[in-house]
Amino acid sequence: MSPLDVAKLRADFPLLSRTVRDNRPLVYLDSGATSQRPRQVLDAERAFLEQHNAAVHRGAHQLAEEATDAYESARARIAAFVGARPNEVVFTKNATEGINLVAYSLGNASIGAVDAYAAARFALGPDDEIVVTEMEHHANLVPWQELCRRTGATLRWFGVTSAGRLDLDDDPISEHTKLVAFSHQSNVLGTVNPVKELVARARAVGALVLLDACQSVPHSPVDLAELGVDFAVFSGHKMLGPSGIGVLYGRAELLAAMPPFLTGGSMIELVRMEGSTYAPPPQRFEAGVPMTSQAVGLAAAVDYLNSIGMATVAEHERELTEAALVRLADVPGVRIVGPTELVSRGGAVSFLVEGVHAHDVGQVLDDRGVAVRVGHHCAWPLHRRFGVAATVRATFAVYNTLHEVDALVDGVRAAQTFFGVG
Amino acid sequence: MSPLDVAKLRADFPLLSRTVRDNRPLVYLDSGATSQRPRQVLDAERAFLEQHNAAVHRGAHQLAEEATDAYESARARIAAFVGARPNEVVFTKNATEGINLVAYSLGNASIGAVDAYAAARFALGPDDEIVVTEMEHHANLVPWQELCRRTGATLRWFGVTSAGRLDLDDDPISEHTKLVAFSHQSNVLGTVNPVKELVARARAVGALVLLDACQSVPHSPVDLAELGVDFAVFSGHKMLGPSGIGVLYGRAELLAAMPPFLTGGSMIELVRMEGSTYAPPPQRFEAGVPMTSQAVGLAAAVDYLNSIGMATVAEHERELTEAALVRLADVPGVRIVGPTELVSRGGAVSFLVEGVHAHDVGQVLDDRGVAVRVGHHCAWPLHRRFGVAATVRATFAVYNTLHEVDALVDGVRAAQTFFGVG
Amino acid sequence: MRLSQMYQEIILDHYRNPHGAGLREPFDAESFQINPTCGDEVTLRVALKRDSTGEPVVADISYYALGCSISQAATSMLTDLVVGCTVADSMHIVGAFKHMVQGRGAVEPDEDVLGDAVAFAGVAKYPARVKCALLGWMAYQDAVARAVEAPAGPSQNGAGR
Amino acid sequence: MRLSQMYQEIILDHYRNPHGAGLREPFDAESFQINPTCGDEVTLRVALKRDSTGEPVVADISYYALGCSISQAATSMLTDLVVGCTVADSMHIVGAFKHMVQGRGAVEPDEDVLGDAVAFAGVAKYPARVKCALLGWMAYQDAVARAVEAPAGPSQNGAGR
Ligand SMILES: Cc1ncc(COP(=O)(O)O)c(C=O)c1O
Ligand SMILES: Cc1ncc(COP(=O)(O)O)c(C=O)c1O
Repeated sequence: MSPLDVAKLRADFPLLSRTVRDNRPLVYLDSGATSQRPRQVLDAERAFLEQHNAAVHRGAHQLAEEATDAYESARARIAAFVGARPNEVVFTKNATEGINLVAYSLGNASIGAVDAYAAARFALGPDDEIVVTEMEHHANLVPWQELCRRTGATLRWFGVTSAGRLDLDDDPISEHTKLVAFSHQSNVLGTVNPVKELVARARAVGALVLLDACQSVPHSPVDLAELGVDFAVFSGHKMLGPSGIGVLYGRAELLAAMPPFLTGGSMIELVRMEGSTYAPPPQRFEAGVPMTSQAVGLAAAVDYLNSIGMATVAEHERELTEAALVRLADVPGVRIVGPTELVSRGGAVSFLVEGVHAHDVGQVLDDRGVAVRVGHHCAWPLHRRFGVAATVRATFAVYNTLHEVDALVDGVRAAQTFFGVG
Repeated sequence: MSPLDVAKLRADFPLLSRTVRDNRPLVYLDSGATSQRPRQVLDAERAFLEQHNAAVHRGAHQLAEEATDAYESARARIAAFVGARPNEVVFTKNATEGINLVAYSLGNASIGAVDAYAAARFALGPDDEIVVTEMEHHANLVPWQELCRRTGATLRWFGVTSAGRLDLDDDPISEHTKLVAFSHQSNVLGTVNPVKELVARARAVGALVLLDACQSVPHSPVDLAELGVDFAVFSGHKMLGPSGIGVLYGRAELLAAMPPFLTGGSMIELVRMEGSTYAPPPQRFEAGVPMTSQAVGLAAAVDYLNSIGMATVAEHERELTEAALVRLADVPGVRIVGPTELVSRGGAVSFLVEGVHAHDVGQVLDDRGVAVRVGHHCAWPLHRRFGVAATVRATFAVYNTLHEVDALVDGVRAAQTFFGVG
Repeated sequence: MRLSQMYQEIILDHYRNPHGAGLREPFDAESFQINPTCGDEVTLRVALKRDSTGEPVVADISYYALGCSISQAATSMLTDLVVGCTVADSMHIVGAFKHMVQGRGAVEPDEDVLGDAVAFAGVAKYPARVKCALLGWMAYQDAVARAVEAPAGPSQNGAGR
Repeated sequence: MRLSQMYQEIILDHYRNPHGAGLREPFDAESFQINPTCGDEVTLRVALKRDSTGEPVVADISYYALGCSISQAATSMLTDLVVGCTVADSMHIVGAFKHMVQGRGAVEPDEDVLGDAVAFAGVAKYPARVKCALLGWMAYQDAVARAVEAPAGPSQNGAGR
């Protein structure tokens, strides 16, 4: 094992010590859907609420100053965590909102009398194309379908090979491409996509790049500036932080040129009944009273991850993933959907059990206290690509143990026995 | 005083016992911007996170079931609090998002190949008009300006009389009006607008009605079904609940017909690379992992308010407002901006101090531990209407006392003395 | 073991040997239903006839289903229960089945109405599986509604507008 | 009392009798700045000339301001400090002023550069008032930039695109 005292670390997570279903210890292997929070995060949020809570960027009294400081300090720490500058970090309610923000901002540049510069730079029309991949989470697919519907642009996509990799040979990127949006790590296959290669191809045709980093930022060191993407999104609740907060990263120069998305208080410069002008980013994209305590909680999560070290996190999860792949491969009738070797691969392990539907496998696992996800994991086209409706998915976080991997594998065998296919 | 043991109740709010600026007891009169939370709300959220946290509506394991139950139970309790049915409540990140949701949904019905029914019902074009008022918060103004910009529709508005009431005689509602959006209670003037009268006028021309209930739901009993509005919004953080959560109420039949706004996971029915179909409301409007623990916290806030009784809350705040209006009127040089009598009036008390800028008044108050808001309070056109850039605003919540009203009035006198205008 | 409460032997039997599976002609209406969380789907056809009093009666149910043991077995059991019933009686059975599986385990099922389908009472304790149990039943309800309104023609659940 | 640290007598003096107030002609550039949180605004004009060595020098600053004591006094003091300076020197003063008021009270102000404007050191401890102190100074910086780029013509802060 890595130089990580997992037992000690688990003591920080109150939920992990609970039992489920007739007193079975919980084996939580669903962190890819949402992670659990250490008490450090819960405490940080509570301390803020008991001592400094106020509306940020609006008040002139001491509490408002303190709340604003806490909020902006959180922004700075979260930005640093992913190699960004504070003014490149916009807080959203989740990653999904971040992607929609970009999609609607481009859409807004395409309709009505916005300023000519934004229109020239961002407007989409029937000649334009957006490129995604067949392995995207719905969050990074449906907003682009909808943007295409609104602007007349066309959606194209990279296919996925049977090994669970992007088919880079059949490349839909062309001079028509305005934006390339793809996940850093697939939430189903575990595949880590070749960001720099895709950025290079997008750059060659002048297209923007949006990276869905929901499944990478919580699990490995990520430097967005170094990756060279234009936009990236990730969610607090998947990285030991609160729900209700996500991050949109955008290169400063782009955010500065983009029209707003949500409008209202705190994002304005000047408001008249006849029309309004807008504040510089990141405020321009944060309308209304924001998720203040959640930003504080997310910054505490980042501090917590930093105190472990993201390289250590990644190494620990690599060991868990390797164990899961190896031990599941030993079970006859189990088929991994996604890469089976550890090259460019993170810790989402999805699989099928011959003769037992994923829902039924999940039910047997749940009965034994093992929490996994079953279904299409918000990646329905990817499942269709593999000819299945549903898979079983185990996902890991820094608090999981090899013992829990064993519990998973034992549970899968038990499901086979129960359904008489073992 | 009302039959409310305020001292006992204040003990529930940890933040209220802190001191500011050289050990002065905090006098928090900025609840109109954001309220403080009782420990019951903090505890409910923490208990959820320590025991039941999981991604809702996605998992089949026990935690996911419990989390989904907690989330949907929260929805039901919050819906009941405002006279709505659970499927009429959509969770948003704040009230601002709720208004934008409606604006963008109407906008989406206006562009591209949406289904014909939604287009016929909701689409806006150059012949159409949206009506707001001059007293709106930017959150209920700028989204409509932007929607008009995108669709070619025209924005019209009710003016405000010098007494701080809507000028109902100069009525911009006509057969062109598609939507009338207005605040239940002004966050600056305290004015409570005549909802039923405005609903009747809107109905007469077949227009939809959106009510900005941000400043009413936290302070008095509100039954949205009985008011007869089509949409309403309010924010958790203004009603003793968490930040990062707001509510959009929409009549079931309307939500069912409206196109989606944010798209992604959990709001879909069927996803193919070529296009997607959408789930019924409220899921259709809740893309991505939602603000789960925040919904639980908001429901706890609703339970807390119910345990006091909203009529008691309203009566208590009425007494505070009356005291503030009477005692401030006694101070020469103070001018209330807004109604001075208590008829159709809630507890936002904004005022000017002759010869002292609002920022400077606020600074003196802050120095004495009294936290008020200074500026335009996100209602810049309203301030322009009254010919001022900034006012001082005191707002009350159920935990405020008459003693705190005195601290405010004393502070105002001190500001006059300090700046030599007393 | 709690599992055996849910997966009663009769459920596993229907799963392994679904009754009335396959898509047949003629039919009066068809419904396609999906479970958006797991991607399971069913296409179900209903053929009606009139009995001697002129009342509509279920002549046949045929279906093609992709799904877990619960959804497959529930659809299979549906056909056993409602084929041959009057449409009105079948709706009563559907109502009782919905009431039971949505009842959170608090509803005492009526074996006279539900017959073998009382075996699904255990599913009621697993909210995430309730949709599985109902998939075929909702398709049936939808198809009958269509057959009664305007005979023939396929359809899909209409939430997607 | 902390208040008197912020509102030093000299600040109140400038507030009551602002130096150089009013809008005058001729001018080389104008800037309109607002404080979006409180709605305060300033319109500020700058007129430049050349000194004997050909260097640009600030000939006049004129302004119309709506705002609190801090913003009014800061603008007034600005005119005292920079009128007559070379543009280059004035930029040095602006830099030092910004550094001081944004310094959270941790920056020791240089009285040689800032003169009476060191009185604003107390504002640095009130982050919400920093924008007030800077309003006129940002307008000056913007106007000078415009005057140097392309003389004459009003402007507004450009964030609103
Ligand atoms: C009347 C009114 N409407 C809308 C809002 C916006 O609420 P939020 O910032 O929570 O979205 C507020 C509060 O700021 C308000 O007072
Ligand atoms: C790859 C990927 N993208 C996007 C999302 C959406 O994140 P959220 O639901 O927090 O918006 C998820 C998680 O659900 C994800 O795994």
